[in-house]
Amino acid sequence: MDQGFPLFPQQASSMAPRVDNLYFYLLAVSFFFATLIALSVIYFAIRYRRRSESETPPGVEGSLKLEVAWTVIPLLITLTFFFWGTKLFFAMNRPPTDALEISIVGKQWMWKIQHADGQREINELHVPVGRAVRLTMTSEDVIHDFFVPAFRMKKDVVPGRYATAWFEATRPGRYHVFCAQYCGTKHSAMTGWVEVMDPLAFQNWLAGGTGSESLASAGAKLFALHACNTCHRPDSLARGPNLEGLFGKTVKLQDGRTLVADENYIRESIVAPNAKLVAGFQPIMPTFQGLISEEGLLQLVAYIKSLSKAGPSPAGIPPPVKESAPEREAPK
Amino acid sequence: MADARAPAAAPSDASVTHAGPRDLQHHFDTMEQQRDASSLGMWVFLVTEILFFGGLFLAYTVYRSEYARAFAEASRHLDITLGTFNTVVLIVSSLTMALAVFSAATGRRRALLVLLIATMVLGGVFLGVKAVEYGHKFHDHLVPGPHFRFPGPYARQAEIFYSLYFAMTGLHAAHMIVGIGILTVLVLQARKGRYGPAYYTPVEVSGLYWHFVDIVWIFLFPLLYLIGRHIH
Amino acid sequence: MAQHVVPPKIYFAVFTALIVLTATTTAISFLDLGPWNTVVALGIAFLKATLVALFFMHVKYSPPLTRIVIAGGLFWLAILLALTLSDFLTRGWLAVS
Amino acid sequence: MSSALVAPPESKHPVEPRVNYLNATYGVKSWLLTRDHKRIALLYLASITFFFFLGGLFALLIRLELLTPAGDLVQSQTYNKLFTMHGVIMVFFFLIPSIPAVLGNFLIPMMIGAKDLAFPRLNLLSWYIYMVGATFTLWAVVHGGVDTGWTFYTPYSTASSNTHVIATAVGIFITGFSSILTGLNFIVTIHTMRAPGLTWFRLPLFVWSHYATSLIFVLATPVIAVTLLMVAVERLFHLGIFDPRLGGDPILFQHLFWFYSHPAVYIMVLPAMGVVSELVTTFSRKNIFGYKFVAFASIGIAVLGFLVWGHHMFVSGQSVYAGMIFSLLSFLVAIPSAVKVFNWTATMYKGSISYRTPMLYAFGFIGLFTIGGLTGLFLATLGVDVHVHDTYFIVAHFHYIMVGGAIMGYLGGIHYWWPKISGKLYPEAWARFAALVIFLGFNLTFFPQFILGYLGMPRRYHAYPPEFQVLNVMSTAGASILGAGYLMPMVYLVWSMRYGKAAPANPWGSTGLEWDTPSPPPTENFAVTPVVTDEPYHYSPGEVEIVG
Repeated sequence: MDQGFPLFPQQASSMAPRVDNLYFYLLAVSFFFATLIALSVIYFAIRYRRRSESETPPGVEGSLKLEVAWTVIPLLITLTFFFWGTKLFFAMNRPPTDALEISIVGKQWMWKIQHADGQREINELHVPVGRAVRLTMTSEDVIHDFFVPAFRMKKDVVPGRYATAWFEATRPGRYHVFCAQYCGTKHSAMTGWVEVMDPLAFQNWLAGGTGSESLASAGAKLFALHACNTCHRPDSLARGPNLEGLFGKTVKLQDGRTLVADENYIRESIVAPNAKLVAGFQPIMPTFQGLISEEGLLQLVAYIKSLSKAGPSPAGIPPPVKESAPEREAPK
Repeated sequence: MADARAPAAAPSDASVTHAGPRDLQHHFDTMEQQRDASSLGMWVFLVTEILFFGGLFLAYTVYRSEYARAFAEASRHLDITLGTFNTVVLIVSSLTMALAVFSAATGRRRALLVLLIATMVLGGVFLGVKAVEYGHKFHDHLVPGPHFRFPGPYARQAEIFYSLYFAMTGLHAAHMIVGIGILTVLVLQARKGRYGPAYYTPVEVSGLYWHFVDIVWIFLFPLLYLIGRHIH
Repeated sequence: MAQHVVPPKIYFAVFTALIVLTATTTAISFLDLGPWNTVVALGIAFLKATLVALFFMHVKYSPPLTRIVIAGGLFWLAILLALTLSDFLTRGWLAVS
Repeated sequence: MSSALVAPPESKHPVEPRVNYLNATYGVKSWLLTRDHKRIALLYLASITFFFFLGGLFALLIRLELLTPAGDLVQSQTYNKLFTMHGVIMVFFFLIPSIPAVLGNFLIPMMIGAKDLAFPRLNLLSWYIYMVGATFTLWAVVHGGVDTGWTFYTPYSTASSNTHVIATAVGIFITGFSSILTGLNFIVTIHTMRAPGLTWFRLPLFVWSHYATSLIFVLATPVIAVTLLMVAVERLFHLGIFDPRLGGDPILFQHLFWFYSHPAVYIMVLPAMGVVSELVTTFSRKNIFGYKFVAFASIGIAVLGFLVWGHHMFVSGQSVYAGMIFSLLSFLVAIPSAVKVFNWTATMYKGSISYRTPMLYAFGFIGLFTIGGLTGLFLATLGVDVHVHDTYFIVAHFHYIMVGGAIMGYLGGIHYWWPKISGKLYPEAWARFAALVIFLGFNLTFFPQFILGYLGMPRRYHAYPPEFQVLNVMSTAGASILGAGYLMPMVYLVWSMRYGKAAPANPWGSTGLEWDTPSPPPTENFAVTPVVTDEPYHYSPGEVEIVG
């Protein structure tokens, strides 16, 4: 990867060629207009150069037709940029549903990465090629930004909420990870690598991992440790909303608003329980701000999500992660 | 456009620099042009004040839309009687200020003096009531920071409400203090008979500023004091 | 613009209107009108502000430029509020932000 | 716009030293307490030149550090302070005041036939406020600087940074009022003090662009003032307005910050466009093509400039739908800029184009501003901005607009009105050479950064992967040439004050009202207020030909 100096980034994700095509289209249009203007200025400057000081050229008022033309035409061209760009932007913000779940916690000047099966990595992200990967990211202190140039993927990681990004690697290899939002002294040292591996190699790497328990089961332990089940329980003694099947369900709040329970809602309800009080419940839940680390919150969220995916499985045993055969997909 | 100027043919008084009425500055052609410039200048300044307070109003709007219940809860701890009283005080001060401009325009020098002082006193009363309110907040541990105590579940959001409360009313009070400073200068000049029907632009322009500060309070009062009253 | 001297009786009339409106807005705030509370409170505040501006600040007798300047100021405040709220209010729309 | 007033005979060398604004009074007090808009302009010229070279010094240190992939010239903490101070000083203490406070202050009263601005005392107060704000910021620089970037993003600036954030924030807060006063002064002057007969559509385009800039001064600056106040208060009392741990929202800070900071980039470029409109017409000896369109393009840029700030936040967690709205509006704001460039080009058609130094700067402006503007379209496109946001592509884009555009326009304006300001002619040969060096040095510095940006090199990086080194070395080489290029005008302009040839009243044969006064002009500008009867830029005596 260090051959001489590259002039163009590698295309290592399904999104990369699509972004580059739009980039080349923009380059072409810009090059056309830039040369048009440059040539006409140079031509006029030479053709009408001042030959004598007493020369008085004819006054030219202007022309409405020309003005309308060079207002409407650029507007139409820029609208094409707008629509193509928006189409791409929505594709970037809608991760496929079957994506591999990975959570990342940005902390002043390192990336702490957790796989669904429990593997933990610092500044290293191992992913299988050809499989969509969905990143759920948050920060413990200031705003960071997870940027992988080879995937054309970038997302600010804002403390206090989850940011989501996704990619589908299409070429095995090691690609840079940069922090792209200034975050303090060692901002430029907060870098890392994405290791894209063949599915088989990825399985071996997974198996060879530290073998610690999965995210969801770690969450179940935390759920018990903090005695959440004293209020959140399926039976009649429950004083808090029932969490089974909560993820993805629409929740009706005390002040009449309704919202879809996503990761952000679950995390906020743990950290600031009364910000979005569920209708019909008393605001008695204490805040766990500062009591549970960001990793712990991710584990709890994973546990609560696991409660709704495969129905009421006994706590502690995570449903097997659906392993779709990673056939070689032609990059979209 | 407000550029109704002396007809082009008569630039006579323009060339004569200092002979015009004593208060005409050298670079203006006529008194009317100078007066137009001064009031337009104040109005443009008031637009910057709208945007200046606007930043705080934006923060208030965003957080109120997100933490509606907590804001209502927090605002119930504000003293509505003092708030309403202060609103009335400011409206009366606007009246006295407007009458002061009227007295200056019609040459009633004594009335101008009395009314300017009345406006200052009313401003002082407003600030006094504000000081009392702030005292209550200190006493009730409602000042954001390490000592902030708020009963019930909405402590964090209430602290944001009170940060905005102190920011907005504090900035308003600062503008009130500047207003009283300006009025002091006016009183000193009015005592020397500086203002009369021929020249009272400073009184008028200061009146615009004072009325603007009153308008800001007219919006602050319902937004901060009244939103939590109806929720039991 | 400043040549126009406003008779005091107009000032007193506007003054009474403002006092009445203040009393009304405080009284209404105790009734539970749901979302209408905010609308009414802001509506009254806007009315009071307009009264102060038109009569106390002589906008009624000022050249049109003054009104344009005020309208500009309010419009820019509206830009700040509207476009920022366009972000905050549409955050939850897409399933995942 | 030749006025009914008969201009004094075109004497090459005025015989006896006339009384002008420079020698009317002497002594430090006459300068520090002056109310003459021309002297205040020179006070501003001196102070912003100091800050330009201070900011430039920081830039050179940054480029030196980036010669090598490893961060080995300075520690990372110092590097962070360098780019922060480079940003703060260049943006708030040079680019924003440069053309309006120097050329605008000097020329607007003369261009509209007035004796001075509407509020001379406020104008002097504006300079003092600038200096007080500058003192706060310099105090912060001397005592260890600030390391938050010129953007002061929270919660880093409020909770995490341990540098002099409050002192710098207060410094910028105070300097903001200097801009507000200048903007307010211009708006009132242009509305109420135009000479008889000088209708809005006879105003020079320089005045139109400064009117638009003043609208932005007045409508945007207060918001950054209150935002920095909130940051300072939040940092002092640990409040939670922008700190997520205390319930606040850092994205709200970004909205408030960029509501000012995007229009601020139009504050920097619009006055330069005004200068270029004057240069292109004078040195093509032709009236501007499409006067009304160029005039209203300035107002259009000022107004639309307020609707687009969200394109700085496409990846910041802002909602996707808001991103769409801001992206569409960002394309609209690009159109008036394009209209201006097309009109300048059309003005040269059938002109009599001279290659004097100011015109070289105008050519440079049109070329570089076009590249800057077109790359802006890349950033407004949602799909591409996700990749290039916060990389060197953005650094290159805004330097093409600010350095390629605003500074080229500023230098062109300084050279064009130098005879009027100083009464002396600058050395033409040296000036052209300097313009060429600046143009080459600039492109060598910033064009490689577009390539670096798309490669993915992030902004504000103290150390970078080795494969980016070659492009960075090219950029540093360019920066040293650019630095040398900027020193030259400093030298020969100061030299010309003493040894330059005396300048006639109208060395370029321009039609502006300001050229009807002697060089340098008397304190009162005009003995008799001129009466304007002609259309602007009427270089050709015959009736005007309507094309197409």
